[in-house]
Amino acid sequence: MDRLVTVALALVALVWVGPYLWMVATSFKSLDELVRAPAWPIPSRFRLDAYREVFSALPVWRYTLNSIVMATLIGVLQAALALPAGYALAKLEFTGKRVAFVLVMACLIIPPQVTFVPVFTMLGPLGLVNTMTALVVPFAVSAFGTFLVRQAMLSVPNELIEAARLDGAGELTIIYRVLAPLVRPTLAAMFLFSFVYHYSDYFWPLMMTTDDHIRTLPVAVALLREQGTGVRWHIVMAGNVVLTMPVLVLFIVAQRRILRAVTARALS
Amino acid sequence: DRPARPAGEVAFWFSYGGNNRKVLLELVSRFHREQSAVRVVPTFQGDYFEGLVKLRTGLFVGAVPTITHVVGEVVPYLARAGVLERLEGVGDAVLSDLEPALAQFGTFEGAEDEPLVALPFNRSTPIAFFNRTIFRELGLSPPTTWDELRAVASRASLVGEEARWGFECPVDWWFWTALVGQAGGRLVEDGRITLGGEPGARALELWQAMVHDDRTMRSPPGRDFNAWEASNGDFLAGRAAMIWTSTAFVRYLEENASFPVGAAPLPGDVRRAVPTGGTFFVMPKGLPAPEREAGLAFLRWMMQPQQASEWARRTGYMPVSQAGRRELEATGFFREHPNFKVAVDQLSVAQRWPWAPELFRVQREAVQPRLEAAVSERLDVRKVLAEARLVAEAG
Amino acid sequence: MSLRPTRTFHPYAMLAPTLAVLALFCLVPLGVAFHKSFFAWDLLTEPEPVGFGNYRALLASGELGELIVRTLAYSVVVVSASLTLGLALAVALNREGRFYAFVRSAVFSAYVVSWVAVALLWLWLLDPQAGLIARVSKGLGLTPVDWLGNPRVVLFTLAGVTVWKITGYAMVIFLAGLQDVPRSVLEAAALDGAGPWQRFRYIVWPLLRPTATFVATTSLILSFQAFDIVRVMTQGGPVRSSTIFVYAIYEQVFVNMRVGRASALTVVFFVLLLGLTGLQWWLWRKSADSRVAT
Amino acid sequence: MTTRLVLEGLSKRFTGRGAVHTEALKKLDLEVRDGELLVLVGPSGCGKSTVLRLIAGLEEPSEGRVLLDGEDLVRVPPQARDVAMVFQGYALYPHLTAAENMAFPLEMRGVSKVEREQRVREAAAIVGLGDKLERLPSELSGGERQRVAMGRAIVRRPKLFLFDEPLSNLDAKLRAELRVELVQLVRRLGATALYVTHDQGEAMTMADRIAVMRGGELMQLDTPRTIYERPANAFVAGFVGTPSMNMVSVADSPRVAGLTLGVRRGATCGFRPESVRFVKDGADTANPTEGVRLEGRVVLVEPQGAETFVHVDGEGFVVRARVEGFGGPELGSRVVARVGAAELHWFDESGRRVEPLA
Amino acid sequence: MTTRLVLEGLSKRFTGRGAVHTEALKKLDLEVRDGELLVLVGPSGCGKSTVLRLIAGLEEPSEGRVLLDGEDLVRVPPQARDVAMVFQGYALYPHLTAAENMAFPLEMRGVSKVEREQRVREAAAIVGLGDKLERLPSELSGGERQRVAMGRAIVRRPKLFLFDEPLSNLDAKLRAELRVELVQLVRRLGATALYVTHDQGEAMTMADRIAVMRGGELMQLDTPRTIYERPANAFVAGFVGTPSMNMVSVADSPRVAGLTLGVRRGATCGFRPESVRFVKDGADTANPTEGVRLEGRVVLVEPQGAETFVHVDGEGFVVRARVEGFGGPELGSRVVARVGAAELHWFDESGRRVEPLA
Ligand SMILES: Nc1ncnc2c1ncn2[C@@H]1O[C@H](COP(=O)(O)OP(=O)(O)OP(=O)(O)O)[C@@H](O)[C@H]1O
Ligand SMILES: Nc1ncnc2c1ncn2[C@@H]1O[C@H](COP(=O)(O)OP(=O)(O)OP(=O)(O)O)[C@@H](O)[C@H]1O
Ligand SMILES: [Mg+2]
Ligand SMILES: [Mg+2]
Repeated sequence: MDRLVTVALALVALVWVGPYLWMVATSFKSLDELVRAPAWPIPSRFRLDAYREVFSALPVWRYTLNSIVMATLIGVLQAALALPAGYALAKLEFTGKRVAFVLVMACLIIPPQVTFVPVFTMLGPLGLVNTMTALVVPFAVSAFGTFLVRQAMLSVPNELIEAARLDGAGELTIIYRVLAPLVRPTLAAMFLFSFVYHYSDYFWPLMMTTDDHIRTLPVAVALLREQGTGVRWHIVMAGNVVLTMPVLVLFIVAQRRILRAVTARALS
Repeated sequence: DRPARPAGEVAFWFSYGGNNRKVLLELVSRFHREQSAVRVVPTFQGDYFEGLVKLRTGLFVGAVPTITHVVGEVVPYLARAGVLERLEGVGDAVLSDLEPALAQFGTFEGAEDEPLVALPFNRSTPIAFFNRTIFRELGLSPPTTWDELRAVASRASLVGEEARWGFECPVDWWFWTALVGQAGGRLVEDGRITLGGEPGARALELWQAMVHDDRTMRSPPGRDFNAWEASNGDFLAGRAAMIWTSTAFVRYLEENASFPVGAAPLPGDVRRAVPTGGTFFVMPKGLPAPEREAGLAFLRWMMQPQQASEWARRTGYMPVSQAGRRELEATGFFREHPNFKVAVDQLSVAQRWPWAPELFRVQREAVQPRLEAAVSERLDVRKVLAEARLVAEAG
Repeated sequence: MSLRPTRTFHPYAMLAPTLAVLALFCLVPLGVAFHKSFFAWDLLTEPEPVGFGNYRALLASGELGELIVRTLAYSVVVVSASLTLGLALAVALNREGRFYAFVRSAVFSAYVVSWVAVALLWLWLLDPQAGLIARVSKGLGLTPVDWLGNPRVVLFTLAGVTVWKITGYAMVIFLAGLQDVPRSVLEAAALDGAGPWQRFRYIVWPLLRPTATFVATTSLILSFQAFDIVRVMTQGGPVRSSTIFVYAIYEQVFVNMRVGRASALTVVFFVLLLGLTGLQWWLWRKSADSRVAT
Repeated sequence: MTTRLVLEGLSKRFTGRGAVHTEALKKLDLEVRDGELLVLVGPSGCGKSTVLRLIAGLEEPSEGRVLLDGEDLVRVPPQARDVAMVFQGYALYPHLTAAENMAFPLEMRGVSKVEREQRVREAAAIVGLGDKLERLPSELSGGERQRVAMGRAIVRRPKLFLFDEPLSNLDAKLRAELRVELVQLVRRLGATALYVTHDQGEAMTMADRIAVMRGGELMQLDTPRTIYERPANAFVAGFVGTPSMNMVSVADSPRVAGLTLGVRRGATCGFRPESVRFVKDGADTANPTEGVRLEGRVVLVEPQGAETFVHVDGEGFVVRARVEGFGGPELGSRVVARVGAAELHWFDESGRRVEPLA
Repeated sequence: MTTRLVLEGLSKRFTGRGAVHTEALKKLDLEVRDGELLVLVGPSGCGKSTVLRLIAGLEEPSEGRVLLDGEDLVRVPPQARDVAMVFQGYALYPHLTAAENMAFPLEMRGVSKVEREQRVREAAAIVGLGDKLERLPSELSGGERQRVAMGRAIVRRPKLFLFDEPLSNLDAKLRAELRVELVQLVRRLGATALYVTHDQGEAMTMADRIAVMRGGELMQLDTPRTIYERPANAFVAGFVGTPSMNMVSVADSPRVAGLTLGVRRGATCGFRPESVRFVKDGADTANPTEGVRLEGRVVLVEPQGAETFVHVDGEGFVVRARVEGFGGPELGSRVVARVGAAELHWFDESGRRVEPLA
């Protein structure tokens, strides 16, 4: 029985890891090899041509930096804003609390693809297109993150807040110096989800920028696909590897903490 | 208002990846080497659709490029909306040298009274590619009629372990239009959208017959570029003996095939006919005069024979400059690369699109979404087209 | 129990930035969409009022109904499969050991990787001729399925890829939920005569129900918002069989240049999702209320 | 510096769901004298925490005043009240070290870093936490945590200490130890303190004076000894002492099943377990009209070591008796026992104590 | 039906991180007699729970055997052992009502619905839970939860009951009440039971026999009285009784600061608080070579009602004394006290009890 489970789990691991290996293997092949014997996993010869092309075609480092700066800013802002909002929604009594909560939750279900036209028509006249502002500010608040922080705050004992008040702490001090460390696992989970999403977001950065200097890595990797020609899979996969590796490496390095953060009672 | 661009800067939005982008960027650098007054900043804006949305939103908020390129079908639409600048300023020398069938007035029927708003850039027609090895082994030559097409396709098909399609072609509006023309039909007749009438139906029936009766053509594998990629991929892998696709792929297919690639014009039915495709340069209306002039300077340069021929040589698109074409002939490029010449020769039977603002909607909303189902599920083609006509007329 | 704010305005000030951003980038756009849904507009020319024309057109063409059915089908498959699989994996992997940690990370890593990358990867893996899957199934003597070309299959193919991508999420949340099931309760059940399956069936599952509803709600939202995967893998085809909601909205704006119609779709989308999540929330609250700390 | 806290007519109503009012406090008057450790005791929900929270300013009173050294605190925000509170479970900041926890209130009041360190060191020395200052709360034992919480309270040198069941999370042994420490510390500081607990044993051992509350009202305020020996009413009598006082309600007849009462002086008669003395049946020569005589069967014997509790079932009611060491009757045996008249407590119908005639 | 549980040379090693072994149990031999309530007591981590878990089959022993009525249980899975366990915190199924909780073990054993209902009703009557059967555990008080847990255990009519600190989550008052109930219930059922606690007071009052454990080993197994009056070693002596026995280690000299010892009979001398008797200084006429004489200052007085604990600081060490009622010396006064020679416990260097000469 146990052995059966282990075998099944090994298979599961293969189903999840296999595609990555495949992606990496493909990126080392030649197109010719791909077209003729695509199923053979191991490249006949490890060719770096695809990578050479990727790195020569694109300022990869610059785009990666843009991506990381953007995703980090978004993550930090989301955490910074979710804390007071989550605190108010979880711990304070005031009129309109239910309404506020419902408003936040309603925004949880709206994807950017349906809001971008009005947003663009708002930001455009302000001259904000092509700025970090346009990439970051619309995502400065995460409805989901606010919800998670609220849930985490619910389990913080009121006494702690009262103790801090008696100790002379103001509300902002309480939020950022007392409560933030307490809900750190939730913040970490929230940051992770947000970072990963925005780091790899293609749509919004493409739509909100018309200038290369502010572009992000996924937009750049899209360049590797050919509009109106054939797809050269080895190059696309090399681009994919370049796009994916930073997050995967980050994840592998920090996976213990990340998994713990995510599993640390994300919900009430 | 949008911040003024630095003097002499031309913002150029494009939608290419891969090799085309490389060639384009190299052309731009050469432009910069040859002069210093105008500086072109080329920026990728996503695929054609995304690029077009960005142009539209850009127009809405007043953040537009100097130049962008758009697919042919939307030119009449944009022109009618009054958002495009006239481009006569590139000069008569350039205009008179343009390949007539590829320029705005040769591409669109009924555009003669309209202002000139589009200059051709990467223009193409569909052509046939065949696997010379297979054709030689089987003693086949490229078909010139629909009957020959079916015969060749069935000869070249293999079933069983090493299955091979005799013929493959994206079930796409573009190729359907080619078939309609070959069957003697026109999309718009006397200002009414007919979608070809009976010839339109026959075009679809040809595909249906090849897919379902002959089983020599692969059933449509997916929409848009997936279908295109699939047929290219099958061809390169030897799983399709002959495909129809754009001339733009000449270089890609030649370079990546492990067999000699042959190209041939499309066959005819009651007549020979092909549509043209690809994109045009356009310029938004209302730019400051210096920027407009700078943009025109770049366009003028791009239309010159040398650039036109280089672009054609390195990609497979057709040279838009007559002098450029003559240069390719003169230098023996076409002799060495006969496949590149097929499309150019085929221009003699190229059909003009109607100058109809609703053209792209007819394509995208009315026809295109119905083609695949009609073929793969063998629907009653007349009913399908009647339905499409209704949608097209509803607007 | 809630605390009294030290100043009455405090909670409002704390919520102000959040609500302002949400209002500006979510509620106002929704309002604009609602307004524009009564116009024909291509972003180029003046919007033209058409009353309920957009809605009528969507209904008349049968498009709306098909969209809803397709989107629901996709979501149901995605939510139920990722939930089941995530739960099974969580239960199987809820123990110490390098091997288990490895499998956990492997499964979760897919959630970390970008949608575009995943879509491209699977597009390649699922290629009917050249793809790994086709080769393997051929090798096993099975008839290869045209995963992305067959209109009857493609939606489920996309759902399958989505499941591959998000099961890690469900698994991780379930792992968190499992940690909240006290070990002593399971031991008590063992002593009470319950075998492993019975322990799961009668103890673990009922206790995980609120977690499951949470996962279901969030995955439902996630699956309703699926976009990149459609855009990259199928563009909604073949024969529109994989055109689901957000992609349809995108298509109206980007391909058909019909912002008004896209807005009408947006409104329907919002109402539909609001209804569905509202329903799930309600179920969650119900099950959460009946759940108790031991 | 002397500190004197006075509560005057303090009331607190909470409005709950559906506008249901809870009267948590009803016109409470109370005085805590300078340097006194006053323990507030009562069953759960009787309003003890509410008293502390009103004093700390965490809630606003519905009526009444809180006077600290004569100053009315009602308009003063919690931060500005010179009052420190130690919470149940201590409410330490889990991410800060012991030293940082203690420095926090000083930091919030803008005390300089140098002075902060100095005062934290002093406080640490007082509570005896020398070498553990760099540990996080999670790395400290229950007792050490309590010391940190105390340290955080005393570092501010407040006028008044408030304790809300600081020991109730701990196990019995640790609790007994820590309450000793706490009392000694409070005494050493000469501090004025109000200590809340629902454990009457804790109240007895720690308090200078005990205030027993019920349902938002003060039942009795006096020294532990008086509270124990002369409870003001049946509630206090039953609440204080463990095992609690035996209570027999004497409806009309002076004889209740196995119980014979002498002179009847109220509606309810109470006597403490230690007042019950077992007698050899034959040797029971005392005057039956004096005190209580009781016959029954031993149903439970609970040896504690130094003492044993014997439960005697006298037909329908059970009396708890206390004997020294392991002595006392056997389980199951029939016994006769006596309680002297002087050791009886009498209460009238409303539960009020009936004082013996002079 | 008689039940007899025998543990033979039971050992258990846990492998922790980095292959560090914990020897939780070391060759433990133990017998629980039919109908006996044996209480296992010892400090935290001494292996008490491990014993129960081995008996229940939740862990496998590293060595040794568990014999229930002569049958070796080692290969029998927990589901199949005829043993019921009540956990600390009860481990009730939070999503099932009281009735469903009690019916669960029957359902798992395929008992028919009709019979289930019948037996649950019986069990509910025994534990006294009549009208609360439809409530969820969260809607029950601590005491009621304990009754449900008991009901769930007895409904199966198991051979053996195991209790793992079932009362340790409750507050003192409720605990005292519930342990009475629990003992009476176990007696009424005539059940054989093994009860684990770390509270020696609980052990004393509940046990037929007490097994005191430390570090995985059995220290003493005997009746409460013997354990209290003749502890087998210094550990048991210190562990049992509250406040615990005063222990004075007499290195070489018979005089330790304020303490004067008579005849020295071991390395450590212990005496219980109740053995300490205060004497008027002048009136101290007893032979100084007998027992212990002690001088010091009263540093703490803890009145409990019926008794008072007095802490006397005799220069460097503190002795706890117990006096009846509120009597005894005042806080801060200097006192002299005596302990009779017969009341002294002596232990040798290894802590073993030194029996007085006959
Ligand atoms: N914020 C509040 N809203 C509504 N009712 C409250 C609130 N705080 C306390 N109460 C009610 O007031 C009464 C007294 O509560 P309080 O917390 O003072 O009791 P307590 O004596 O401290 O009890 P415990 O020993 O359980 O801590 C209770 O009935 C309680 O339910
Ligand atoms: N699963 C385990 N893995 C490793 N060590 C364990 C495990 N279970 C118990 N131990 C160790 O075995 C020893 C005995 O543990 P056990 O739980 O039996 O103690 P206990 O007497 O019940 O303590 P407590 O009163 O705290 O419940 C402890 O040192 C404990 O750390
Ligand atoms: Mg309280
Ligand atoms: Mg234990």
